[in-house]
Amino acid sequence: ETLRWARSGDALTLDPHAQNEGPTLALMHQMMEPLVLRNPAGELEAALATDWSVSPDNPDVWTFTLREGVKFHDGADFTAEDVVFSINRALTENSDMKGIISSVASVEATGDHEVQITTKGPNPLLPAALPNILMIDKDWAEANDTVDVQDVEGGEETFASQNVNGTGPYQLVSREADVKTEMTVFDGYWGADGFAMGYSDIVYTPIQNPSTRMAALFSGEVDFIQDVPVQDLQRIESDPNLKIVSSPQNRVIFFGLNVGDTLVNGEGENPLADPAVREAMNMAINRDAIQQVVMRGQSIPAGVIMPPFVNGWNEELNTVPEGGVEAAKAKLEEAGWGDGFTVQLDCPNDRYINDEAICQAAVGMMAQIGVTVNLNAQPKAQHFPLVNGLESDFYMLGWGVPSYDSEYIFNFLYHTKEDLYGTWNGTRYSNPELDEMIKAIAAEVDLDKRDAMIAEMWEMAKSDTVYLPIHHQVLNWAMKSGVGAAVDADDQVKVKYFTAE
Amino acid sequence: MLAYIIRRVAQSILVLLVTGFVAFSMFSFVGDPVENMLGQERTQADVDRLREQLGLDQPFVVQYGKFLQQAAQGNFGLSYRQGRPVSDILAERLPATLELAAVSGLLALMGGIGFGIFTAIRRRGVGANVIMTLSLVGVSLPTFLIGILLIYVFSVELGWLPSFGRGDVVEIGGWTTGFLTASGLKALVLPAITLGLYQMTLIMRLVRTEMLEVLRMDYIRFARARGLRERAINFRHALKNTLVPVITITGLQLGSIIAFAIITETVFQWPGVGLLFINAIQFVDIPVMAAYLMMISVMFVGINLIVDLLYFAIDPRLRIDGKAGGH
Amino acid sequence: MSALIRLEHLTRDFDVSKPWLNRVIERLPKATLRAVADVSLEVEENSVYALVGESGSGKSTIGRIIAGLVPASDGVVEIDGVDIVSGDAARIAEVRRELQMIFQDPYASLNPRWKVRDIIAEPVAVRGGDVSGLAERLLEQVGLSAADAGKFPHEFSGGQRQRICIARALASNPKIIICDEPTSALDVSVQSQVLNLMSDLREEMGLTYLFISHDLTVVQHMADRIGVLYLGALVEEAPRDRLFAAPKHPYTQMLFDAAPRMDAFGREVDPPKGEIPDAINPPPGCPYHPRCPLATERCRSEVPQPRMIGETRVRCHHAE
Amino acid sequence: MSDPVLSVRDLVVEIPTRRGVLRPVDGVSYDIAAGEILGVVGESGAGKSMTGNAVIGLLDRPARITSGEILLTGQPIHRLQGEALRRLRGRRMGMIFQDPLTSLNPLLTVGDQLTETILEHLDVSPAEARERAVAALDEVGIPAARQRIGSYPHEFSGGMRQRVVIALALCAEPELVIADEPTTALDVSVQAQIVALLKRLCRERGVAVMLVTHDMGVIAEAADRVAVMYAGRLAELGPVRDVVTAARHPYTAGLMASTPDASRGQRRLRQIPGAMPRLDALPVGCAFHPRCDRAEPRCRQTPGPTLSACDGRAACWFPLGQPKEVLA
Amino acid sequence: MSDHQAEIETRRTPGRLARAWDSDLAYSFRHAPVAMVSAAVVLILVLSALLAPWIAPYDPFDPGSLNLMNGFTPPGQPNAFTQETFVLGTDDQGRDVFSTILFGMRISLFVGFSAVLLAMVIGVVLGLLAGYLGGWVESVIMRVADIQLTFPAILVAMLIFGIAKGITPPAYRDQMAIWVLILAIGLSDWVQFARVVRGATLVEKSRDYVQAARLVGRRPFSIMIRHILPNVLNPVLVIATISLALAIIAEATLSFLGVGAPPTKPSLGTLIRIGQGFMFSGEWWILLFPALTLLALALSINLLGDWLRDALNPRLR
Ligand SMILES: Nc1ncnc2c1ncn2[C@@H]1O[C@H](COP(=O)(O)OP(=O)(O)OP(=O)(O)O)[C@@H](O)[C@H]1O
Ligand SMILES: Nc1ncnc2c1ncn2[C@@H]1O[C@H](COP(=O)(O)OP(=O)(O)OP(=O)(O)O)[C@@H](O)[C@H]1O
Ligand SMILES: [Mg+2]
Ligand SMILES: [Mg+2]
Repeated sequence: ETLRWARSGDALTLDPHAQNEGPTLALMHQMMEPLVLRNPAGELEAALATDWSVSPDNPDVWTFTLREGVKFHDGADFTAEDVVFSINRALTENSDMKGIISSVASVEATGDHEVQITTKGPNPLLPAALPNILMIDKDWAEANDTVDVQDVEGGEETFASQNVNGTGPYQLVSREADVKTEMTVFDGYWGADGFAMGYSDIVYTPIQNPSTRMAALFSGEVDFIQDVPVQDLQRIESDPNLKIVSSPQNRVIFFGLNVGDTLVNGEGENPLADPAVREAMNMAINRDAIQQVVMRGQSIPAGVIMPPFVNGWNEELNTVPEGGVEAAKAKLEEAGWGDGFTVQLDCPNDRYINDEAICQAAVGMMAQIGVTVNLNAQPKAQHFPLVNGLESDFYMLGWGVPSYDSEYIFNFLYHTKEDLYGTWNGTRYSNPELDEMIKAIAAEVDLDKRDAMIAEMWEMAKSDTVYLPIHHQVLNWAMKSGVGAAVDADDQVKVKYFTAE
Repeated sequence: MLAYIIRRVAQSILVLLVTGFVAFSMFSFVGDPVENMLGQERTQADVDRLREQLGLDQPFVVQYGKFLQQAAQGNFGLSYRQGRPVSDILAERLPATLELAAVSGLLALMGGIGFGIFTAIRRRGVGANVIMTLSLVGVSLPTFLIGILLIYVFSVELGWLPSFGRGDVVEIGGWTTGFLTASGLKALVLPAITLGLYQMTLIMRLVRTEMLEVLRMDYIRFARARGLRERAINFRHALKNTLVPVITITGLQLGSIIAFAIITETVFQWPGVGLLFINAIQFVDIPVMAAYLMMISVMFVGINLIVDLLYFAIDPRLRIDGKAGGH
Repeated sequence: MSALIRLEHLTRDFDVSKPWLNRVIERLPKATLRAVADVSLEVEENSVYALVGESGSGKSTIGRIIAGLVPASDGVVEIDGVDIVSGDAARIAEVRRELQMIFQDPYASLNPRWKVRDIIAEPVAVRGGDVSGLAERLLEQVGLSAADAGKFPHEFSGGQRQRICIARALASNPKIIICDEPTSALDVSVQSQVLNLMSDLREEMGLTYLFISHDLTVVQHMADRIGVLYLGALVEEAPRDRLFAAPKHPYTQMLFDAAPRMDAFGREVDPPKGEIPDAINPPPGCPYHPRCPLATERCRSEVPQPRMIGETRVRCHHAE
Repeated sequence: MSDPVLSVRDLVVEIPTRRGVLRPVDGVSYDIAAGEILGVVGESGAGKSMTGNAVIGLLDRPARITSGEILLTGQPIHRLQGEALRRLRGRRMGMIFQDPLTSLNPLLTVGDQLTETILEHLDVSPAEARERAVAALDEVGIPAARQRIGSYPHEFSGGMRQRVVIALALCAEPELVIADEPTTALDVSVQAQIVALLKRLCRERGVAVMLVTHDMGVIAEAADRVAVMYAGRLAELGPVRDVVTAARHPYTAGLMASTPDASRGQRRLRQIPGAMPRLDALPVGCAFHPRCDRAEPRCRQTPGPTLSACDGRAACWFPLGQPKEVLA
Repeated sequence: MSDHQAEIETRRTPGRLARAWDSDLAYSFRHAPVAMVSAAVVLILVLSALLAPWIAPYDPFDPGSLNLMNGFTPPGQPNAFTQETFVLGTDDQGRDVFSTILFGMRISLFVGFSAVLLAMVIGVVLGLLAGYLGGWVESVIMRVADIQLTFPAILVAMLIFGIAKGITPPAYRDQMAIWVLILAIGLSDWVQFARVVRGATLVEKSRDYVQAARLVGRRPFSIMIRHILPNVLNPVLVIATISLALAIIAEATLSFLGVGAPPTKPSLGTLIRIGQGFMFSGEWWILLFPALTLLALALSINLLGDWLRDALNPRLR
């Protein structure tokens, strides 16, 4: 049976180490596999490694036992040297995956089916970094001159960007970028019996325009779509042939505020530097209204910029500020900004679910407490440079945590912006104490102690209100009623778990 | 004639250079491709390194110079987004756009000329007025909305025609065609109508106006006075003269079909160069954008040239004087 | 009497070549059209000098050169003693004011979007003169009513429009009026009105006319002196009566013979041969020789120079 | 002699407009016999072309014939429509327009235009049609007709083009030709050639010709009889010599007199005051009375008489008996 | 002669208005029902757009006055949460669709008019210069026009939008969008004006009244403006009308491509773009009403333009 699958964008490449990007990885996960997989439930599951453990005498060394009898699509055996090759490839300069596994110092094959990974310091979370590091065949890569990850400036395209030789459940039949990718089941798949494997073939078509995508589902031209516009859920539900599967997504949406001394877009004192003002703005956001109207219930109001499954999460942190407009106004008055002020909100319009509409709603909510907000909604290619270039005072950002650990959030969003840390901190927020702790938890092997530190850090971070959390996105997949899909918090489709009726 | 072609080609090269220059000076405003090319976990150092590698830290004049140098050797670089040679991608996508443009162009031409003649000959008739008004409805709504409405009616509600894509295509020597399969033909219908409707209206109105002018000419009266049949007068005498001015504008219109294809392709997920361009803009895929703009220019210029040559073929007066028509 | 207008060896060439690249590739020479070829003439003050000739013979071009609308290629153009080709700019501007023009098509020579008042006053208004009441006065002078000043040209008939044109020409008090076929678009009954008006005005205001026409009877009626043009060249020039009584040039004779006459009922004569040749490639020698019954070998090779036969100046090898 | 080739009886053409119904042709009657040239003169807008167009059935809407009849060799044709009318046009009636440049389709060779006309009307093979086309061109005096047949109109000079137009009008051998100002756009020397050609063809073929012009000289030279039109009506109709030398209608007389003529030697021209009235502002009574120096109360009150009501020559209540008096 | 004069004078000289009413154009208008209906529709729409602040029950551009909870209220029915009722319903932000249409039409019309004005000014000026001066001026202008045509309108607009975003200070970006739209549409539209004006200028230039004006010493620019310009305006008017409809549609199309009016101050096009997302979800009114308004507006303008073209063309009367 064939699964006709559509979503808004196509994979950019088939080279597993060239792009760390959702749709790209989602497609490749059908054909290639990592050592450790995150299953639809969000748990780590053995994939190409059957077992892994940290060396009792050296916390820097991890040993992975590899699955035996695994074959690549071309028939070659999967061995330790492929793992060494793949991980080293992922660590090369042109690889986009090197950031995820930057803690890896070296990889060695210690047997045909065993590898040792040495980290730069103790890294209790190494396995959690591996689910997107996919394995390819060393000999195949060498034979096809595709040892290096593609370098766009280098001029030539690489073989790996168009071809796949993985160990995954499906193998590539044909691919036209942006048009159609066809896959068929791989006969020699090691897990053929262990997974549902409801479909023998997959036809993957990107359909950019949401209306067209929906039309394709309604008219029966596709079986399964991702990126379902929230407003269309109701109609899908009411259609007896269709159904929705949803789950909270590993992505939290929030606003960032410039807490520096001056505004980028505007003159005079920066009102946002005052925590009370930020607090007032946080109170002014009516998360319930956004949830009910803009998101049509397809979101979970957030009080902290951390998805619920992440290590460090607790319900209490997620409480949203009470008070509403009146309290917010009072607070603003108290802070000396009773007359309001003007600020620009930068917002993407093609990145998150209803991103523009949320920002628009926020403009209205801010207006109610006297803050005039100019909305600048634009494509992501123009939005994100503003955030990273510290050129925005008030911006929207969404954050997913592939490692499922708070460290990731602190690292990127709260640490003072430096070369390696605070990369996505567009707020100018700098808390030396917090920075210290961020570095400390990275090396902390005692998990209980580490969790305690994380809780403390969240306390500090939350009280400073640098970010205004909005909601956790809810993921919706729509499909024909016959499709048995297991929804995945990372929006990562793994067809091998699908059943077909 | 030869002189004329040489002059046109020289102009075309100038046009291309200017087009390229203008385009390049604009690219930096579309956004920063590097943001898209690196994942969430990248560091500032990665960003800087990539920008330098891509030459994006250079002033656009330098970037343009480099582009020209490479383009002169037929090398348009690699797409930032897909990591494949831009020329391959364009070659792969072009058949889809050209087939769509050809069908809608044909539709627009045949419909436009046919209805144009009809409305001109039956100027005061009810049928002509109905056609005129209906055709205006077609241009009074934005193309994307018409496309979406067509999808809604014919795919979702009636389920007659596919809502997206090209259907099955057959590859013949590097050219993929949807003309040879039933699903390919079916898939063509809605996009072609969407794309052709607007042009058809324009051509129809143009033909009508020109035809009405021509029907007033002395030689038409004289043809009547000689007792020629209405058909001979309308088609042999009037139509041919109507076509002379219609050709230029129609030529330009057909050129702009390729430009309008951007919207139609986006709506119908038609895998042509227009969709490619829109994706390229979103991703700030500069090599693709540059090559696309150049390609569009070349096509426009080419169409212009063909149109002008057609002029020579149709109008004997030009053949003799060799004077440039049109402009 | 002195010559108010004096032309000496006036020549005007129009460049009608194809664009440069075509010439290079098709190996064509530069093509020029000699619209006026070595024309010399003098117009006396307060006289009517008529230029006749068939279409394309260069009549209008001469008029426009004198009016300063077209520059001369070669030769001298003197108006009131001022050389308008190379003379002093201030003086040229001065004599220009003394010169006005009336055009052939009364429909095209009035701006349809302007009121008659503004049209008539324009020559004065442009130079910043006082225009109050001017248009009304002139309208009366040309036989229309002052109330017409507020109307637009389309409310008038052809003859009335031509009167408006005349009024405009008179506005700046000119000495010379160049009349380029002023009546050829009018019906006979209206033509006579306009011609009479012109004659009257000439007498009243002491005007000098350069009268361009292809209609021999009109010329005969109006002119004091007549020049006959053929392919840009002045082939014959004489006082009116002299010319009509004894045309010397075979072309002039042909024109007289071919002109339809009111008394020539059922006339059966052989019509003249041929048509005017292509002005871009005129025949060598005497331009008229291909059609001329008197043509000899000499005519084919040698351009005749003007000679005087009595009062008549003629460019023909054989005229006598 | 039987019926005249063309016989127009009390023809009225009307144009409904927003300012009422205009009558550009109002009660016109005349005959043309085979081999005869009838000259039609009059000022611009007098209704000359309208009459000609009515005869050949080419009135542009909204103009239409509202009464009167047109007989072609005795057969009424004014009620014919569509196909029947088309068969007559070109075959039995030909027409020549003023401007030879615009009368020919610039995109077709003259040969094409000739053969299509011949094939349309005569039952001949294409090859024969071509032969006839060559013969037609030859007859109108186009040198090297066989070679020129493939030429486009713009390759001919003005005079030659008018010859081609004449060949086109005559190639299906019609009995009647309406020539609407065939020489107005031409130079005198060429005009003389064209007039001579028309006369020759008329005589040789016995064609009836209606020659519309406003040049009295051309009429005098070419026409047998002349019809003078004024404001849609016939003012005078008679043999050309009589009308020119001894006009009976004051308008005709004025027209003749206002033509400059050196032989009369006057310094001032005789002029008819005013201009022809516009059709939407026709005066009550005789249309000419505001310009007429002989107008009597009767002229101001009663419309001018028709020709037949008078002596058949001048439509005037007080025709000039003694032409010398007027001209003096 | 005097009688004739009298005849002319007896026709009284009516006032300007009466004359306009009596003109051929007005007559043809009064006899074209389609034109009259279209004119009425345009008039009503334009007036209601102009008077939007007074007619509209809400101010949709004031974010502070919006209640998000009003979102998606169907036309004429009370909202489930707030119990408020809106004639044409509300959109996803809780804006009253009726008010938003009125205000949006203001923007669309403003963009349309200004863009056409811009195109007209550029096109007419360049067309006049090219036609009157000829020579290299003409060559350069017409080549620039060719280059302009090489860039399809949509691309021009997208690129201009990009640049403007890059160079306008962020504080002005909100208003900028409108001006960029105007600039983009205007710049891609001037060529047809230039071509037509150039053609008409060539014709007018050869008329004798231009010669007469030269003769009396008028400067070329003065001739172009005072003499030629008024005479080439007829075709310009026709093109302008049709361009106006096109510009309004173009604005909608651009906003579909994401380069249109900002969502906080939506134009008709932006409304349609937003509304088309709700086509399958049952909130049909968000798309339908703006789309109908746009259709009515553009269609009427087009029909008027069509009528005008025929009415102003004396050869077609
Ligand atoms: N601007 C120009 N460029 C090229 N040729 C020109 C130009 N103006 C006039 N000519 C040519 O010069 C010749 C003389 O023209 P001109 O207008 O003086 O003739 P004309 O005697 O006034 O003719 P007509 O009786 O038709 O008015 C013609 O062959 C004409 O084609
Ligand atoms: N469609 C129309 N509407 C109103 N009046 C018209 C129309 N067509 C022609 N006329 C008028 O009919 C009258 C007769 O025109 P016609 O063309 O027969 O004149 P003509 O004698 O041939 O003049 P010319 O010498 O200018 O050719 C004119 O006064 C003209 O204005
Ligand atoms: Mg002339
Ligand atoms: Mg006529």
